[in-house]
Amino acid sequence: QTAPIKPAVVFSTGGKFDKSFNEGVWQGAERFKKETNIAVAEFEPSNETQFEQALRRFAQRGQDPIIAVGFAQAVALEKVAKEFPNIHFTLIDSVVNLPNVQSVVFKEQEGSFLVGMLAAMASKTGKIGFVGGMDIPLVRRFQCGFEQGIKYANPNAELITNMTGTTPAAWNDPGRGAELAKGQFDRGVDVVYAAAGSTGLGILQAAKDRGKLGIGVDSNQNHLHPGNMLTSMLKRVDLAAYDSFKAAQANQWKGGVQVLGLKEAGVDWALDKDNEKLITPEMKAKVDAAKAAIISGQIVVHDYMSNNSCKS
Amino acid sequence: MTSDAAIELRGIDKSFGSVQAVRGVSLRIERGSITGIVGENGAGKSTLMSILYGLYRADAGEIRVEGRPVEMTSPRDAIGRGIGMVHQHFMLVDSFTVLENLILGAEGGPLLAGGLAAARAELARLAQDYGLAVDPDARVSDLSVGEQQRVEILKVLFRGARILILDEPSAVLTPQETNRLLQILRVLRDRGVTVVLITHKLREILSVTDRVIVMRRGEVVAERATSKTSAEELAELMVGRKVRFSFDKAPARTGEPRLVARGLSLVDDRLVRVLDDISFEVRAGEIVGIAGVSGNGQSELLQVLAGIRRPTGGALEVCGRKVDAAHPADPAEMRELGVAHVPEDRLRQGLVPAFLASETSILGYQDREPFCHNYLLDGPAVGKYCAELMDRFDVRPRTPGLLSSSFSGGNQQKLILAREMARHPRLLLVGQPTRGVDIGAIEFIRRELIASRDAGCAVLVVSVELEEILSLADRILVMSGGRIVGEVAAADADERTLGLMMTGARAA
Amino acid sequence: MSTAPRPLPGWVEIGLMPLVNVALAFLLVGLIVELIGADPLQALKLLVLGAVGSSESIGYTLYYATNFIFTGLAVAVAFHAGLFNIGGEGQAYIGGLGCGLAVLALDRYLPGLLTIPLAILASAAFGAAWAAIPAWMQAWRGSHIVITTIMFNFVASALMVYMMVNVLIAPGSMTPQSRGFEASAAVPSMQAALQWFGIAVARSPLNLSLLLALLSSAGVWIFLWHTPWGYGLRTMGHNPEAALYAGTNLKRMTMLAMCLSGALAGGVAVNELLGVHHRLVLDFAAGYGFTGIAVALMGRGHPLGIVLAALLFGALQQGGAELAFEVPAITREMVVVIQGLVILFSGALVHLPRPWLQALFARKG
Amino acid sequence: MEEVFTLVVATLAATLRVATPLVLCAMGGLFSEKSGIIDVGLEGKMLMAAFFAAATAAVTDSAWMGVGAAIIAAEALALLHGFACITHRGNQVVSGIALNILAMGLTVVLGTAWFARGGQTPPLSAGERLNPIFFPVAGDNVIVYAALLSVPVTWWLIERTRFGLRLRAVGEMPLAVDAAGISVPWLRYRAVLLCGLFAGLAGAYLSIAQNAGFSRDMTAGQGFIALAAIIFGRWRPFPAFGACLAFGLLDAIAIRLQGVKLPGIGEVPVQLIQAMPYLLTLFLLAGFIGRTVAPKAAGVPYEKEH
Ligand SMILES: Nc1ncnc2c1ncn2[C@@H]1O[C@H](COP(=O)(O)OP(=O)(O)OP(=O)(O)O)[C@@H](O)[C@H]1O
Ligand SMILES: Nc1ncnc2c1ncn2[C@@H]1O[C@H](COP(=O)(O)OP(=O)(O)OP(=O)(O)O)[C@@H](O)[C@H]1O
Ligand SMILES: [Mg+2]
Ligand SMILES: [Mg+2]
Repeated sequence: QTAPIKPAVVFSTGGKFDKSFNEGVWQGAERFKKETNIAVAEFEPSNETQFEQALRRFAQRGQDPIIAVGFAQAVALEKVAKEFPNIHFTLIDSVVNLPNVQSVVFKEQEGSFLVGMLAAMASKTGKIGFVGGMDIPLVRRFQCGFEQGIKYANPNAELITNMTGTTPAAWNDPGRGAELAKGQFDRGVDVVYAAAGSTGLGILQAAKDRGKLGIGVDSNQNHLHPGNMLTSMLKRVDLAAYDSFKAAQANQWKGGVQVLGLKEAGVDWALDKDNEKLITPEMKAKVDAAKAAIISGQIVVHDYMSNNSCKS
Repeated sequence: MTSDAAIELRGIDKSFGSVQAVRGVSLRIERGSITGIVGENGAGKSTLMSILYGLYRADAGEIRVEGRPVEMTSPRDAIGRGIGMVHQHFMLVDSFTVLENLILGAEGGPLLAGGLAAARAELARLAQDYGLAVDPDARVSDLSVGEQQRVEILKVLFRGARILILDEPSAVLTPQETNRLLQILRVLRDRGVTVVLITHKLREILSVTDRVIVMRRGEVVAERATSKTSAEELAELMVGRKVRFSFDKAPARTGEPRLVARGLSLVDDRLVRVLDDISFEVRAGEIVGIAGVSGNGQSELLQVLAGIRRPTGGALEVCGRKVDAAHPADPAEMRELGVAHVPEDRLRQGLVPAFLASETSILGYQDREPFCHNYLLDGPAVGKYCAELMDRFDVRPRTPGLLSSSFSGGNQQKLILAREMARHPRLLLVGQPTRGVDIGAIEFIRRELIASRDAGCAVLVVSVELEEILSLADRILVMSGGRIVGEVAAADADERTLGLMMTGARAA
Repeated sequence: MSTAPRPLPGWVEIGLMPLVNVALAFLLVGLIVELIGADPLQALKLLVLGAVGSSESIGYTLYYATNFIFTGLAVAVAFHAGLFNIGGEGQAYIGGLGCGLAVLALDRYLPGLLTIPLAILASAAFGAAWAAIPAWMQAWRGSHIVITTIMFNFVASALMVYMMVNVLIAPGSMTPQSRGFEASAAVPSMQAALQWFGIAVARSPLNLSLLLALLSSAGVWIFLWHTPWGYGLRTMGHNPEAALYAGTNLKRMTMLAMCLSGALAGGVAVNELLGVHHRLVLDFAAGYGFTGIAVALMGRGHPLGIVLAALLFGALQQGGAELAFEVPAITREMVVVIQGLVILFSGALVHLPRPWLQALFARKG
Repeated sequence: MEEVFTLVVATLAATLRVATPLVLCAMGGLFSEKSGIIDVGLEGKMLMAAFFAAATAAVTDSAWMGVGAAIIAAEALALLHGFACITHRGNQVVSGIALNILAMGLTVVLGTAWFARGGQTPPLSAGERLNPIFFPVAGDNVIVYAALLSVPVTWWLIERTRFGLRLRAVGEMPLAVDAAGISVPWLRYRAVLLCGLFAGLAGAYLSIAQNAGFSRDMTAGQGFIALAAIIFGRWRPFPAFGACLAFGLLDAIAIRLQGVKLPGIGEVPVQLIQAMPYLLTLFLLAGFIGRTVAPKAAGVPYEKEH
């Protein structure tokens, strides 16, 4: 019989409904709640100083395990985890090397590679768009993987990249996202990959309004505009969160670093009834082959963050 | 009998906070007459008229207009009863044209086009009937003060007012403009308009009114038929003591030149040559007066002399220091040289309404001993200094801790004069020393200026009041069109010759 | 109808009225809390306890207040000169750039006793420089300072992101932040400082920057009301023509006022970077510049008032976070609503209770 | 050649799309500012309107109900602004900032309570949106035309009507208006309400025309840009309109410049391009616009004696 656990989540400043990885964690937590009937405490900080405060408050109350979402929490988590060596922390999207910390990072470049291939194969014009939120290394990792996938499938295809803004508002500006996407469509783009949080909603909507194809990110966004969503790049933060809670409940929680790529099913691309008409068997076959090659190590997708550059 | 009264006030009271501005005023103004109201600064004249016009609400009392009691809650009520007011500070929108100002509030319909056309016609008629010509399309900001005033009167007439209140209309007018105004008032009276005129100038009262009401400390203290009174009596009633109008001025004993101007000129932002080849000097121990119709460069001259604007040509020598376009001196430096300056426009330049009187009393001297040592201001010293100034110059109320804006105009003027004169300047520049100031204060201020002269200060007085120039100055320079067009010794001058020089030069 | 408005006694005007305003805001907040199904009294209790209930929460409250004091003073100094500086946000941000550059360049070579003062100076200098450009545009080109400072906020943000992502990012870092500062370059936390005197308090981000903020308040008070320059600055704010008449060089005074304002805004960087983050990070200015406007106006431009208003806003920020932490129904946006209402009632609707208070004290007096 | 032509047309269409909320806000702000009430709260009004437009459209399935709700929501904030600044003579900038913050919080609180999507409204279907009328690619919905129309209408109202005359007067010299027997507060309330009307339309445009739903903070500073446009246009409708178009155009060009290698310069940093509209504004303000003259009484509460 396992002891009842008291799990908690501290989201990043984007908030739990960011249509991105916070929301993924939230979904994982919701699933855990539903299945186990165990309450999950949660907190949405409104500025970065509240990270440490929230983590410590949860730890003091004996919440365990505690999931911290987002790379920005790494510094705060390191401090608090040292203070509470008996509490288990899970950090998503960054690494802290402590025995009581489980660090979960994703190989977004691998998932992006696959959707890049799909984009290149689906594009009739050979022009493909990418719209990011703020210009930060994480977003460039998506962009870099995407670009490699495109070139892999069609060396002649062209990628047009836009970033939304220079403040955190860039993650929440669907209007500007839509404009950026339309600007790309005007230049001949017919598939656009949105890696910009809530801004993505505007991008995908613009694709729908113009009859182009959109690619969602993080969670499966295919349902947003069936017929106009080529696919979504899945980043299974929901699984990471869910697994962490489940492991704790089963007393099997382990510290250390987990790097989740295609092999670990941490990232993937979405195929469901909403986009099955857009994916030809030929496309699917090629992507599946590439996926296998990546898993087997035949194809190595370069990680932007390994050298802060898209060239290996 | 009552039907002859255009306005009747009964027992009007009004306080601002702890100040009782008007107490128990009852008066009657006959229809078709010109009634003058005189009184010291702060006597409550403006307040009383603002109550009549609905801008302020009386704390107690009754107002009757043409026999009927009325409740004045806003100017709308007053306008509706045929009352119009020309305020001490003009109520004109600077950026509007004359026509737009005229129809504001009486547009005659939701669209402007019709109203503007009708107003243009009406303006032409008024111009004919009353001799009040103004260019209907001129922007108000481009008009002279006299013209602006005419617009104010036209506004009132345009609304068909039967009762016209004017609050110190001549304070900013030249003598010529004032004469025009008085002429207009007579015409209005002859056409049945009731006129109430507030002024500090007894000459105007005596020349145009039918009756005079004297106020002191918020009360009506006397009422006279104009024909049965005199300037001396009115002055005494206002101030509560005898006022002397002429000074026994000793002849000037002049010393070395303190201010020498050589070919001074100034071209302003709009490339107008506002000062043109001005040369003169002022010596220690004399008062030089500058006469002229306002707007002929006197203001700019004062600003150049005080260091506020730098000359574009020519040179100055101020207490031995040479100043020209290449070697300008700012006002702080001028003060350092011993130049004191009483600006023409006290509200805009001379004081900071939101400052305490004590703070205002060191404006321009804030970095001097004894107010400032080791780069720190000494608050108590400033307060003490201000109290001394107030004592010496009879500034009322004698409260250094009061906001500058709470003082009446005359008392503000006295405070500024006190500040500038107290530090024994070597050169004193004074613009319009007694504008808007009551008779008692005028007497006092002129006496002080002469005392400073006798103490060896060089004094330059700019005034549009010829009478003031004549009574103060030892030498008089006449300015016109940015030039000095003549110089006379005070002994040889009179209003007529000066007036001729001012206008004759203009015509040339 | 015709009762004369009696001026209120000083303590009512300065002391009671702001309290009434805050109380009114909370009344409305209570209503909203009730509407979303939480217990308003319980929420109020949590809010107050969250803000001042323990030495940790007091620490957080004071830490937030430190930022608000800096930005409130920044806005007030410019305001006294008749300049509406909306750019505190950007000035704080660029102040942080200066701070970061100084520490990154020096911390490995100089002792903390030298690095820290130099970094503080760099924060102030960069903040001042960022304010100097709009000031110059206002003084010499007549460009509307409200607009230019708003624009400079955006430009500051772009500049910082560029610097962080392309230049200052720590090698191998996944996130746009610089390498950590050496421990010697940290402004000691209040916990550590009090420890020197044997006083134990809970840890919090509160650090000795609070003292700098209080010193700055005193400095601003002395400067504005007790020096000839402050006198000239206030003269310009009330009546530029009179300032000109008095010999103040308006252009230079505009520069002085804005640079001082920007330098004060730079204080946020000291508190955040030297005091808390110990590295250069993005977005540490987090809206403090904007709230500073409300703080300055609520404090009526007076340093003492600003310190009090900053405490109120700090308490709201901290108590609000605790409230959101404790009550699931109350989200962080609810806290934003509370802040909005407090600013509305104690900033824009300050005169609302005046007639009632006047009636009350007229009857008594 | 044809490609260049389509690109130019597309850029112009984008300009208009981006400028539409700016133009509406600028015209609304113009009324308010002309009357002497500074409106920093355009942003908040727009946000609130955007939220209520999308929420109402989602619930009622009617875009027009959404527009109505947007206007009512913006007017409510406008009235609050008026209550604080006109009736209670509060500080106009603080009131504006407070309303912005209030709107930022309240939209998410209400949105979460009603739709449980973290402040977002459900995505709107085509039937619940205002759709393009003639050119689907350009996105020329009815509010775009309303924005274009609003400029001459504003100009006409301000320059050619009694209301406009009084409005201009009250912003320059409220005392003169009062002395002319006209109620200063009523005049200003009407100006503020007009401002609410325009801001409401702008908000509706954001959430149910340009986008298909509300998301938090979706105004992203556009209210402030509109404010800049007013000042840029020196408080005149046509020049302000020009400024809005210029902002739109700059934005449209900036979007297209991202990642492009310019001859001789190489690739310009994204951040520089993103800051370009602001930098250019600053450059123009410093270089060409010169001294700006606001309505004299703007920001000063009108205090009438008793
Ligand atoms: N708005 C106000 N607030 C406070 N006190 C005022 C106000 N207006 C006038 N007072 C005070 O009321 C008294 C009467 O002022 P009022 O302006 O009526 O005088 P006045 O006779 O017109 O003087 P002057 O000749 O200087 O124009 C003065 O003591 C003045 O300080
Ligand atoms: N972008 C523009 N497009 C068309 N007309 C314009 C434009 N900008 C200005 N105008 C012209 O300006 C006039 C409206 O401008 P506005 O009302 O702001 O100034 P104005 O009437 O010229 O100025 P004022 O009346 O203050 O001297 C219109 O008559 C119009 O012809
Ligand atoms: Mg008077
Ligand atoms: Mg909560």
